[in-house]
Amino acid sequence: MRRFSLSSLLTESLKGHRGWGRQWRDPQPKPAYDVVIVGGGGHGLATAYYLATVHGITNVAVLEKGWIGGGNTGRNTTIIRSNYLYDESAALYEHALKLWEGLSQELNYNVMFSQRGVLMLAHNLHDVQSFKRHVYANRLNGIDNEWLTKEECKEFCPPIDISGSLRYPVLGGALQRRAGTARHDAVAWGYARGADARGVDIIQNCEVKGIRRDASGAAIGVETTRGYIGAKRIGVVAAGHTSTVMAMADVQMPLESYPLQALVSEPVKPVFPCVVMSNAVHAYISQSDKGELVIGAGTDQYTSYSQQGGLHITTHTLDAICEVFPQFTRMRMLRSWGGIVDVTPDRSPIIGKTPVENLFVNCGWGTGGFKATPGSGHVFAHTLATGTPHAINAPFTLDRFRTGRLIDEAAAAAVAH
Amino acid sequence: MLEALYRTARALPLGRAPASDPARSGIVIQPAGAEARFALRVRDAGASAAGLPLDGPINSVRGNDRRWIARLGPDEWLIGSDESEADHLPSAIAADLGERAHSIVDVSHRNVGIDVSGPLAAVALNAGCPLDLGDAAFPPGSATRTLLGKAEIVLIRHPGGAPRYRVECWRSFATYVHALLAEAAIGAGSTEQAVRR
Amino acid sequence: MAQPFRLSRGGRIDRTRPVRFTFNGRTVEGFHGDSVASALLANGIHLVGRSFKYHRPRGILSHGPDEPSALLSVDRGPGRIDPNNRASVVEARDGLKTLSQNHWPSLEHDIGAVNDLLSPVFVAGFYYKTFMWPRKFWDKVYEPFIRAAAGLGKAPAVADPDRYANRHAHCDVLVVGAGPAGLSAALAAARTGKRVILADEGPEPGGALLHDVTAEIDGRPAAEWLSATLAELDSRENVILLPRTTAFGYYNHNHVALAERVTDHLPSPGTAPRERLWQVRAGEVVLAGGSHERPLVFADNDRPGILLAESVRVFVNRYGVAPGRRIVFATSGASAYAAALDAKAAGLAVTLVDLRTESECGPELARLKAAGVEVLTGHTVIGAKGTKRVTGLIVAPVDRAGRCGAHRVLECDCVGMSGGWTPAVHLFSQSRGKLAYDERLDAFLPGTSAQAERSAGASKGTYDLAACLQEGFAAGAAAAGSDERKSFTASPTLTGFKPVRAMPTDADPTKVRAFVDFQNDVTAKDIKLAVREGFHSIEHVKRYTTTGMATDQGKTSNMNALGIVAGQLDKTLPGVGTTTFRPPYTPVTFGTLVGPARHALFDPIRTTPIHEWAEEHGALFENVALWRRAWYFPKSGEDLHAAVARECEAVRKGVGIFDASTLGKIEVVGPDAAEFMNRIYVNPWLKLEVGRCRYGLMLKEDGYILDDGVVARIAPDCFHVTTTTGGAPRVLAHMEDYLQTEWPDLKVFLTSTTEQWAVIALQGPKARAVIAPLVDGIDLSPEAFPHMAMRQGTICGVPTRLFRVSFTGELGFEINVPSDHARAVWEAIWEAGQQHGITPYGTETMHVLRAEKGYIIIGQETDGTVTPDDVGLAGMIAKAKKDFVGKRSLARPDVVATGRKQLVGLVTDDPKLVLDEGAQIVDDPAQPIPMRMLGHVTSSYWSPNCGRSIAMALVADGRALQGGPLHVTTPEGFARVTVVDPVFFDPKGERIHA
Amino acid sequence: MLLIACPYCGNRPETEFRCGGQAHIARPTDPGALSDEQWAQHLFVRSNPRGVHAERWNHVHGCGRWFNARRDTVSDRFIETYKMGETPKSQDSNSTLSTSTQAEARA
Repeated sequence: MRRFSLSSLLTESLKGHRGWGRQWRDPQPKPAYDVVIVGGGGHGLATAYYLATVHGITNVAVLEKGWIGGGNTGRNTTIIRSNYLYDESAALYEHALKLWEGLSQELNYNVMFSQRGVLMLAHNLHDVQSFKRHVYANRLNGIDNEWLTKEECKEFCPPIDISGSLRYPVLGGALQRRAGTARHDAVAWGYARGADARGVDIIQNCEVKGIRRDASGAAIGVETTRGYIGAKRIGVVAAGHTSTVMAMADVQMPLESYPLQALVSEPVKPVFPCVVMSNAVHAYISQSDKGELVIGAGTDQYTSYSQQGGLHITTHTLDAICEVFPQFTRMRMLRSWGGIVDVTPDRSPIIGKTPVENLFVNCGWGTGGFKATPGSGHVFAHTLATGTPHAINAPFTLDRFRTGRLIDEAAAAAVAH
Repeated sequence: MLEALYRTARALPLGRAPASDPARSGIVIQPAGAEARFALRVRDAGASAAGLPLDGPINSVRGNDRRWIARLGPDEWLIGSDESEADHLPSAIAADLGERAHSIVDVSHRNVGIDVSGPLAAVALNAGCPLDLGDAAFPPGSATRTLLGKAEIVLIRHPGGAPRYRVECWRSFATYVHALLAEAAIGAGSTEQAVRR
Repeated sequence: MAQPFRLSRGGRIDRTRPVRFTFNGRTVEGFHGDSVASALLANGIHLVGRSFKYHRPRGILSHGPDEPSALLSVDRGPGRIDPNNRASVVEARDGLKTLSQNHWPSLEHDIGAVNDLLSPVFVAGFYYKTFMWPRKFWDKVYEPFIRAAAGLGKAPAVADPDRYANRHAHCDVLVVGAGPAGLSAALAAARTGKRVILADEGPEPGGALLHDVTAEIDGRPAAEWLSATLAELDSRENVILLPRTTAFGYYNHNHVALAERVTDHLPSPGTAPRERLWQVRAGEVVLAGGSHERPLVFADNDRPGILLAESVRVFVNRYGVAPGRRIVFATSGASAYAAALDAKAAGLAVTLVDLRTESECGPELARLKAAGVEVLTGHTVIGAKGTKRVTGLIVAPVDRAGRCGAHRVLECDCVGMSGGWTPAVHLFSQSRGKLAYDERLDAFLPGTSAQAERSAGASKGTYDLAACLQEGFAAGAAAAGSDERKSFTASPTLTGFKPVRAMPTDADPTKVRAFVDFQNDVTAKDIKLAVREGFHSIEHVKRYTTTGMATDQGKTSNMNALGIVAGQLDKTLPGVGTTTFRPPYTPVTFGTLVGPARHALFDPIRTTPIHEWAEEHGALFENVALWRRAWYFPKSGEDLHAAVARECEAVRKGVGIFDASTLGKIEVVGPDAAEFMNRIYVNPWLKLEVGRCRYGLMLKEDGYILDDGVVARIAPDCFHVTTTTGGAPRVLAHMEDYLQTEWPDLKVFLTSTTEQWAVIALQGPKARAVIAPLVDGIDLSPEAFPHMAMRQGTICGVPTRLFRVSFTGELGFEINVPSDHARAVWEAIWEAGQQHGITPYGTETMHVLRAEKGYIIIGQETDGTVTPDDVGLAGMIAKAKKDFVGKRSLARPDVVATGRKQLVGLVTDDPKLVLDEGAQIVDDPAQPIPMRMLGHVTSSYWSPNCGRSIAMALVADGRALQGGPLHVTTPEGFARVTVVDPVFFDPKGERIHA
Repeated sequence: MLLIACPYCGNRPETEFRCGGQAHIARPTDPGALSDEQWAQHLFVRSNPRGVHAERWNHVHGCGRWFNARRDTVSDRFIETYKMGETPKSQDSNSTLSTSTQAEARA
């Protein structure tokens, strides 16, 4: 792997950049691998990377039906934070956040992780209580998260209107300073390059059409559009398509796939210093390095594989943004798009074994998977390598829906009086 | 004194505001006065009760301004009447329905009416209502529950040639619905100017 | 001299109506009908901006919405400043202030242009390879620098005074684009009598007919056909013609979004909305959005003065403006010849360079030569001269192998380039139609439709005028359900081009900076680098190089980029793929999308009939769901704490009045009502007597508490159900769902009566005394009207459902009266209560009083993960019932396991310390982080009646910890608390039965 | 915004409706008799097909009725809507991938 650095960049700039090789190979699939990962998004590529780097397992293929990073990895609003309420979630996302903090150096690929802070605005007394509950829980879990008065919110993020004239006035907010954003595509590419350099085959335009099982029922390989590929272990990391892939092994999942839309504005000079999330009005916003305001909200209400949702979702999202930031009505929406997010009944992921021997799954990240990418890959690699879950993903079993041990962050923030 | 108060002094949320044409575009918005209304639910309703037809198609209204019945669903009607009928109407309906399981609930104070009329009335309504209000899809005599912006309403198009609509919403949404209609009237007026250049 | 580049005649501008606006402070004069771009060009202004990355000088490339370079901030007055407007689509009008962007200190002298010198380093994706050391520098140094350099204009800083409108519309046929094909389609559809909407993005319908001044249709000038057609459309009641209206989004089921610009072009907007969103549901859609011209890719093709060839033609013919006096057209196709002919006819010096050989050309060659224009066929463009304005074009003959001959510099002040045409298939693609590559036209065309639409004209690759008219007519007729066809005769259009990805050159390829994406500064070299680095999918190339990601979304660049990638990979274009087009077609203001939904119209503000009274009596309010509720009633000088302490004491000692109208209410009626209640709630209902109340608890099917509330039995077949304020819609939906889908056999009907009944809660030992004189027909004595009973009678002559219930632990009544009488009754009670010291109280006091009694609040003690047993309410569950919603889930292993969090009371060692709600609880505050958390504080108040702070909490196995110490987080550290029973006041509950 | 044919009211915009997820999951008559596994299956496991999906919709801001629909989750095209208790007329199997386009359906 040609190392990236300022000096290599300068050297190449004198030679017309002719010396840069491929960032990852385009190999033909081998007949069999130790581990086959289905899905070439950030989570799948990270899994492969950590299989190679942490566990020394390099006879690995990542199968991607399109182009790597083309699913939710390249379609999200890139928010990264770890200030979750429950111990289980907090441990998982904090694990990821710690990995994010060194990721550019680890991968030798600038993923532009920007710790500009995520500020969650409280618009009613219930929000205040809920956010303080988070702040205290995070403190005892060693995760930074602090309560800001509305004046402090304004100081941290000057575009916020705290005048009290809003439909839902800002009462304060919870700020995680270590949280922020990253360049989503670079995460996929960086992991791909790192994994590839260690021998992992990244195979694009290769769609899995079936899962082959032996007489005992154990999974032994996958049928693909590029032929049969044997595997000692298979990890399904297919996000919105997980139900479809798992159905190939006759496993029905507690998942539903919904369209999730996001949009960006035209680029403008720096105007928005951090990430702001607002549950009460339901929208979130940040500004990319390029200058675009990046805006997202909730899913459409019906399941769909179309990567397209309704205009009313977009208009309601912008209603909310312009209510909190009335100066943005003259900004223009430049681009909108949709992803397909797989949602579990408790909106927390499933990471671990399945009823089928040798078949493992990492799914159900819903609307919040990007932030977990390094942590998710890291613990899933452990699970695939050892056959048992890492302590961090142990609670995120499929079995919890039977026992009732749900991890429901959203319910914990439920609004009602 | 108190008895008198009950009969005469319903404090309506929009007051007894006069008709207004905020954009001077021919769209007249007028909060309705105090009326009686009943939510009627009954399965296999039969042809009529208390003289009110129950066999009209779903999403239609029958009657006149003083007494109307809108079929909102297969087993659901919204009945409007002059306040003077409020006391005897439910019992008259119940008597006619006899043994059939039903529910008549007084919602006179839950609902607020706003009348919208004028040549561009439908244009104003379409600022918030996503339905096709054209003559073919929503002819005079139509009635349905729908949305106006972020509020649920019942929209009734009175029989007759001139475009006259009744918007019924819940009491606490009345301010919003009225304000949205006023805003819409301003926008609707300019539409036609733009179209006609 | 004003407007030195204005031609002496021609154009559709109104020379009798001059307009004046400013550009960077300099007054620019134009005419009514000018765009800002045409007016600038009329004044010889070509340098209008700096590029995104390299800060290169940029001019006007295009006349339309595909303009990537000429982006201006436009100032229409206070609060009406916005960035990134395309000069080509902003209509010139008096008083406008326009400013160029992305430079410092000035457009002419921009320090940022140093980036251009560093361009050998700043190649595609360079930032992924560096800025990583030292690690801390990213946030503090590199990223702020990158951000400051990026971005284009400045975001508006103050709230926008303009209003925006929304309109839902329905039609049988929506026609997008009012060029020849669209007009013809609208005409055909309109004549069937169907409802037609015709939308066009320009200020004037006509499309190419507005500048094709020599064309004839059916033997008369095209302009005549245009005005006749418009007159006919205008005269038809069934047609809505929308100029200045861009169809920007094609959504599911023929839901098409249009953005209409209503007032920006007017001198004064008045009260009319600035823009309007049209949400059109169309039976059929005809897409006739035309096509976009491709630039040629050669060194320094981005210099100001280099325009698209057709744009030169538009400026000359439609605006009467000469973009230069000596114009070189560079092309690989026929259409530029028409531009050259028109420029020549306008008296300008013209030369044309064609990459094609003589034999590859059509009749255009002879026509242009006959007009006396020098034509260099078989020539490539090596590069451009000039920096802030093109001064010459370097051309050379090129042979079939791509070898270049001797260079020749063609001096000029303007270049019109044409690399062929790309149909605007954006909306078709958004509709999820599948594109098909047409090799003959070198374009992706609409292929398989996914929705009820059809394309016509240039957007379908049909460029000939007569063919466009015919195709449009047929499409419009077919969309309207007619099979009528019409044939047109028209002057033939010069069409056909030879696809060229990058112009052949003999220069060192590492030195050539030939731009593909003008705004994002992506060169052919960048694209090749991306391909070398393994980015082979066009989506990867886009993301790595940012080509096609600028504000023009690749309208001018996509095909060139795709072609270069295909060339590098030796693949066909479809082999590389095309990108999926997403809304919007062109950028749309947030305001358009928001429409009127701002301020009070953002979300309805729901208020009760008592709201104005509360306002008049000084209440402060809190938002609860959509409601605004009185929070507390401070007297002068009181803060929240003092007011609530006073209100709390008043209720316990005398009487308090509280507006509980927001409670949800549902009338449950029918012979099976009791059975239905039995299935929905955990409690038993069959034996509840008429006139009695019961506190009910309902679960979701997963076993967690959904809602609670007091229910009264009005009649054997009628229940008056109450819900929480926020839970009302949820509970009604929950009940309806089960009723309709699981138990359709039950004869039960549900009606929301939340707003029929206003609820006046009168609480405190003197409550009975206050209402006694006002109530008729109800025996208020404790014997006749015990706690948890309901009676019907009148109060102040108003019919009431009078509940004897209490959420305070005191003697209390909840007086349900019809809403329109509520204020009068409230005021009568207020008057009658004066002698008893009646005190109004708000939600905060309500919370404190119920907490003193250990009553839970849904959403505060519960959070969607709490079972009845968790909050100590397992006793409410009817043991005899075999089933109710949620029952089965209560038997799941982890729901019956030990260690669940249970509701307890907490008292702090320091009685004055009020814990934070949400504070976490541990047994050992000295343990290392991460600590084992046992639970959290759900409610916490200063209790004036207990004379100390009190708190409720959910604590793991908390009921077993009674009397034991625990530690609770505080902003500074921890506070020691003791676990107690959560009933802090009147534990025996005697007062409630008074 | 989808256009949904309510079996009672005809074509109406999506905003008037609430989607209720997968259809034809009858509540067990005796939940107490089910194992934890079976109960979890009933509560949580969903087919989530890529293709034709039977789902519940409620015309909440219209006639208030719940009904069923068959919709292709790839094209979002509705194949059929039908009242509660009725059986669908369309016979495509649940696993069928995409169906004809709206344009073809119209032809």
